[in-house]
Amino acid sequence: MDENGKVTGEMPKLTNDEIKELYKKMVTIRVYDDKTMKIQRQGRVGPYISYLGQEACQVGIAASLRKDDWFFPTYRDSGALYARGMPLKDVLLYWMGDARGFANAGNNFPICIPVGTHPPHAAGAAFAAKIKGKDYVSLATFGDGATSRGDFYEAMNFAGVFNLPVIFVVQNNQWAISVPRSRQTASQTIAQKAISAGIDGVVADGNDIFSVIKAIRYAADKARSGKGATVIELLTYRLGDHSSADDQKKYREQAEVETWKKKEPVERLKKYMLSKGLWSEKFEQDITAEATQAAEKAITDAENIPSQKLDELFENIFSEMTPNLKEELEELKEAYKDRSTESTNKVEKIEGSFP
Amino acid sequence: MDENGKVTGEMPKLTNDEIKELYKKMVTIRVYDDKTMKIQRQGRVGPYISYLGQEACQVGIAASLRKDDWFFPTYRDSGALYARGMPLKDVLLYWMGDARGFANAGNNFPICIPVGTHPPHAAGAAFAAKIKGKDYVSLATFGDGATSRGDFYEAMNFAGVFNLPVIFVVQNNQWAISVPRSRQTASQTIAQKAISAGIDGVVADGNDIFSVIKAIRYAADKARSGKGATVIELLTYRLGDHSSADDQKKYREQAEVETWKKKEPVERLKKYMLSKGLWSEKFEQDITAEATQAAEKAITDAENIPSQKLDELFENIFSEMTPNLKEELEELKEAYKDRSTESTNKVEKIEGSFP
Amino acid sequence: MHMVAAINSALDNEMQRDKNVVLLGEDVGVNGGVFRVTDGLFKKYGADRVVDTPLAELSIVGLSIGMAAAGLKPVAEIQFSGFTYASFEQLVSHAARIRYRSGGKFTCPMVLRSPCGGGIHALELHSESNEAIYSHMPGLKVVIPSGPYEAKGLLISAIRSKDPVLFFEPMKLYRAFREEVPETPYEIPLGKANLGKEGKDVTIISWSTMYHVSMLAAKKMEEENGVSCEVIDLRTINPIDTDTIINSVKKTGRVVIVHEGPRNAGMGAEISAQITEKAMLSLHAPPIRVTGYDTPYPFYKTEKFYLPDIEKVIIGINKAMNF
Amino acid sequence: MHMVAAINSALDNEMQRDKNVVLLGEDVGVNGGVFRVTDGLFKKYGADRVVDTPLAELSIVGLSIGMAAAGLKPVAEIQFSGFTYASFEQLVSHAARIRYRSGGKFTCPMVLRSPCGGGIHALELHSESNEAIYSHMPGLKVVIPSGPYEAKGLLISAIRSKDPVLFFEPMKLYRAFREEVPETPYEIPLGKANLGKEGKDVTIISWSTMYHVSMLAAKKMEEENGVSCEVIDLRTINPIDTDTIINSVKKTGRVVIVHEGPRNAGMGAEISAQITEKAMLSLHAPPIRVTGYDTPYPFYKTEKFYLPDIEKVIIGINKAMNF
Ligand SMILES: Cc1ncc(C[n+]2csc(CCOP(=O)(O)OP(=O)(O)O)c2C)c(N)n1
Ligand SMILES: Cc1ncc(C[n+]2csc(CCOP(=O)(O)OP(=O)(O)O)c2C)c(N)n1
Ligand SMILES: [Mg+2]
Ligand SMILES: [Mg+2]
Repeated sequence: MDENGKVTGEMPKLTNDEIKELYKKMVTIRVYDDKTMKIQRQGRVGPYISYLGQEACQVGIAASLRKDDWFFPTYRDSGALYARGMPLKDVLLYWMGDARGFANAGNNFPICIPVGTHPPHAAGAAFAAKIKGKDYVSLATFGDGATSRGDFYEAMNFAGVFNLPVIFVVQNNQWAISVPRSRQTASQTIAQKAISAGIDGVVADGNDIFSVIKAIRYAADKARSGKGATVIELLTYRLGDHSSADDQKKYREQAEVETWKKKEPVERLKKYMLSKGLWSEKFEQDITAEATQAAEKAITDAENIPSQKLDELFENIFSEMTPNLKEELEELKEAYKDRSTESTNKVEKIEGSFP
Repeated sequence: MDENGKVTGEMPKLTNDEIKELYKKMVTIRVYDDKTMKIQRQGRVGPYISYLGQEACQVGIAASLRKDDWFFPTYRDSGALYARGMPLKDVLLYWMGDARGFANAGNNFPICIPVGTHPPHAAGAAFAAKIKGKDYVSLATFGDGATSRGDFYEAMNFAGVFNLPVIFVVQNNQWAISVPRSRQTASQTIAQKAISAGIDGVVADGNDIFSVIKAIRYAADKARSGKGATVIELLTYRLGDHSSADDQKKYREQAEVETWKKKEPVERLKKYMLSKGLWSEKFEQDITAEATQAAEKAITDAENIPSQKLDELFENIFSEMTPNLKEELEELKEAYKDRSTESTNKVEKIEGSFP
Repeated sequence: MHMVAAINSALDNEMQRDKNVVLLGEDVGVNGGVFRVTDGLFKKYGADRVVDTPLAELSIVGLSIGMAAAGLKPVAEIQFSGFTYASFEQLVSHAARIRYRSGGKFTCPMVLRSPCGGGIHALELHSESNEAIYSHMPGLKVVIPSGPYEAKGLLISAIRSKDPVLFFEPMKLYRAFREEVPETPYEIPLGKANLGKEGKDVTIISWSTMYHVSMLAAKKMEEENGVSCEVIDLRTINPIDTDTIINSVKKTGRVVIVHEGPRNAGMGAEISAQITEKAMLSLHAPPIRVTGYDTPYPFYKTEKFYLPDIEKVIIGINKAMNF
Repeated sequence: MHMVAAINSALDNEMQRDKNVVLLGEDVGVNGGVFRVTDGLFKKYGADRVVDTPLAELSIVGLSIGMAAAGLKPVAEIQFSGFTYASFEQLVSHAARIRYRSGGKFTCPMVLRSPCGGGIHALELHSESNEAIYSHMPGLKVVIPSGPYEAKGLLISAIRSKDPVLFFEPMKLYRAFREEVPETPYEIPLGKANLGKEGKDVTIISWSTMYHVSMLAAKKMEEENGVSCEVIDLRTINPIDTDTIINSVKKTGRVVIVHEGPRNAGMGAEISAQITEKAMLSLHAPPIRVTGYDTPYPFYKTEKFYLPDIEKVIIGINKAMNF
């Protein structure tokens, strides 16, 4: 699909309803992202990381996996988590600094914060599938920056040696905070890094959901049929700041941003659908309204969940609380005997540190 | 050069005297290795790691570098250190558990013990050359096993991005202790891993010293002229046990060892020289005798160096002894007030641990 | 059996019992481990359950985390504890936290086995005692047995535990002596110290190889000086068995702590601090630390100076007695 | 200046003075660092001396080691101290040991700067206080300033030091307050604590953000309860300034140690152990530890429970006073 939504290659097998559903998901997660950014600016969410411009990656990945497949996301993949079925409320909890966000996450691992450290986990879950004779696949997604970390190469290498049913998806959004792709590696493509592990590397247009789906389906089918691992490089672009603490104007030309805006994935799919008679104002309004309503409810729900007691600080560290933790809990209770022992769901404003 | 010493490709520029000198070095380091193995078995050296079968790599690398180039060796590169001009006595000190072995090592970094952790150091020294405008190159050597470590990929990637004058030499001796090359990575060659960093990868016959020298010279010239980094895979074979604590019969077919014995590098160069009239019994006897004599003297010297005082335990930790170290030193002196405060140069026999 | 055989027996028992138990590491398969700890298991359980990995410690742990989350019980081996540093981030940022950060949904029931400790004239980084750093980083259990019988029972408990456990094996003890060890499985609970020897005058707290050094020093002090020493083998380094320690100290009023790792912010400091906090009024002398020094573990020519030995422990006991 | 400006000024001074000083790290160049600590330096000194690196902490340290050995003075930045774990092996197996293992021939005069500490509602792993593990592993100096003036003087000393120095910068203090800071270079020696406030009844030992919490608690106790508190800012965590601590404790006889990092085998344990060893007879109460708990640094909704605060320090002081 080119910038105008015109199909240029072979289409993946998708019914019209499925295409509409994909579009709906992309619009929905964009609404979610937008809402979260808004309440972040109001101080109702802490640091947040938007995936604006990467919706085709997010939805395309999720739509190409089975529910029992394992997904290992980064901080930039909230959209994929929604598309995988995780409620906005739960993901919001994570961004609200609440450790309960992933307590019912299905086979979605909690967001990986240290960049690039989770490809080995995905390989491990894939190894488990192989040893247990299950046919799920395991997929980790991460950015172009993450591909400079040794963990990534090691995980690819293990995947190659053990022929693991794992997919490494690089969302190459051209920037790692202020470091451009050209400075991240001298390799021509990121996909070619797969050669170092003797596995397949594929480049796809990450702003074209059909291209994304084709690539992931290819890799998932391959993995499921025992033919091993794939690296998929999705070419995309981060349209917003790196995070709510970043200012992208400091390090990149705005002209570049403008160029990429023209290639952005939601508009592109819309153009395609328009050309096929699958899109209407009414459809757009309906799905936007539905998403907005759902978002508002989820935000309210997240903000109104029961607070956390101070005890919870010591839970889920080990399977049972150890003696020193019990002692520390008693100490903490004493320190809070005249104060509220519950967390608030308000994010207190903290001055300073970030510029 | 094939197994029979017949030249098959283009020769590197070498005079007959230079070729004889190379041969002499190879024989000499083989004598050194052999002597060290012998005294190791007599309990006069601790764990030792032989390079038997890899002499062409060892000498070829050293012979292609300048003295002011930086060399980052592993535990298997004692031979290269000798060929770089480090006295056997000093290297023996290292294997005798004496921290003074590298105190006068020129630009030879101490042997790297944690496998594969030193490619970044070589890249760093190369970065220093670049920043300071010097024209030395930096060369790290390591085994096939080391190429599975993230450090290696990261170092290659930095070398690519910053176009560093560094050479990564993989002595692919087919085994990492008991793990065969085929199990180490699914990539067809190790050299192709360089593609992941957008740098050059080269494969050479590591048992043919001419092939080694051509490869290293190519990479060194390239690096010195600002054209960046190279990965060189030298195909070779470890003929002996992994270390003095290993038993290679446990994990590999002896037929394989026999096949490789036929390709071993010293004999091969001898055959070449014979065909060119550069070798004679007398020459062989002379250089062997010279090496044997030198080895015996070096061993005596190493065994007779002044012992270490207990103070030395606390020296060279920081540029100045910190208060807690001073205190600990006093404590130690008290504990040794009725005992000898000097190390012995005998290796006490320790029972047990290793099988 | 010696300790190598006891550990092998524990692995064998558990692999038999639970088909999710999978071993992985460098040279653990065909070669049976460089110390032969996994000897015979590759043949018995096959390449899918005794996995020879590429040389990459980060990933040995990293994959184990994914395997554990997905329902296996990985028992990973890092060839020497000095090479666990490569997997430090995986251990402390992931293995130790996944239960907390997923609100209890994902767990990491893995065991990391690794030979530790000095005294065998090994190369650099082959003699590390780094239990303190892993005990300081929350979320990891740390165990070090001091003999074959203990090793088997503790390892079986570690494998059955739902938490990530670092199981360090003192190399010097691998073949140092034999004990009666049942072929059948049994558990020794984690978190409980062993009272190796009762005594009245002074408590010596130690573990690993140093437990044996402490026992020898204790016997000598008893025979030659009539000082009655109580000797505790800590066995689990995190969480420590504070009750056993405090009970003993309340009785003796004097303490010597003996360990191989560096002193500064080591486990000896923690034990000393806890004793003062909980039993200061029982103390007749400050807790004395006899430990490795704040230097890298030295080259082997000087390792005898570095390691606590009977003489140093006796000096420590005398300091405690004559304060 | 606030602390960000003071650190920037130290870097600027030293880069001016010594052309071998080179900065490297993620986003330190064009972006001036995610906290803007290196703002303007890229423009002033160019891409060869302010190096934006690929995203790889292991190599940021690994290359620095090679650069330092080859005569440069690398000042590396790791974006948050929770990401130094990726470079743990490079730090402890190489940076910390190269001087020893080369008999003094090669050295590693590098500085690793990294923001540390909590209290700013950050994401996971962005609030770590891990000074204890780096102090336990021999061969690294560890410094944490508590204010702008200190930060500049200590950083200049760190850069001029011949040893590897980990320089942790408490994020919460980056822009929390300003101090008079000279534009010109000056040194504050490593290894010397700062007596922040004299007092007679109890010694409070702390550093980083907790120094300020301790000062507030001290003032409150003095005003409301007439307890005279002496407050020490440790500043250098390895090696610690034992003399200053012991002198103070001999005077007051009571101690509270306050730090953010986890308690178990933390620096508080070390300080407590040393105090008991060296001044037990002066003690009227056991040294009290007020610290972070032995849990991962929590998600931010509950971080207020985790962190030592004025109330907790006061409880600690009262424990020491009323023992
Ligand atoms: C190990 C580690 N180092 C640094 C950071 C700080 N950091 C967060 S995101 C980021 C850039 C990541 O870039 P990329 O991998 O391309 O992913 P993107 O954010 O562009 O999606 C950095 C440096 C981190 N979270 N983890
Ligand atoms: C990080 C690390 N892991 C494990 C070891 C133990 N070990 C020493 S050599 C070796 C095999 C290395 O194989 P390779 O890199 O091929 O080099 P070779 O020994 O064959 O020359 C292993 C596993 C080590 N020294 N360092
Ligand atoms: Mg990116
Ligand atoms: Mg090899």
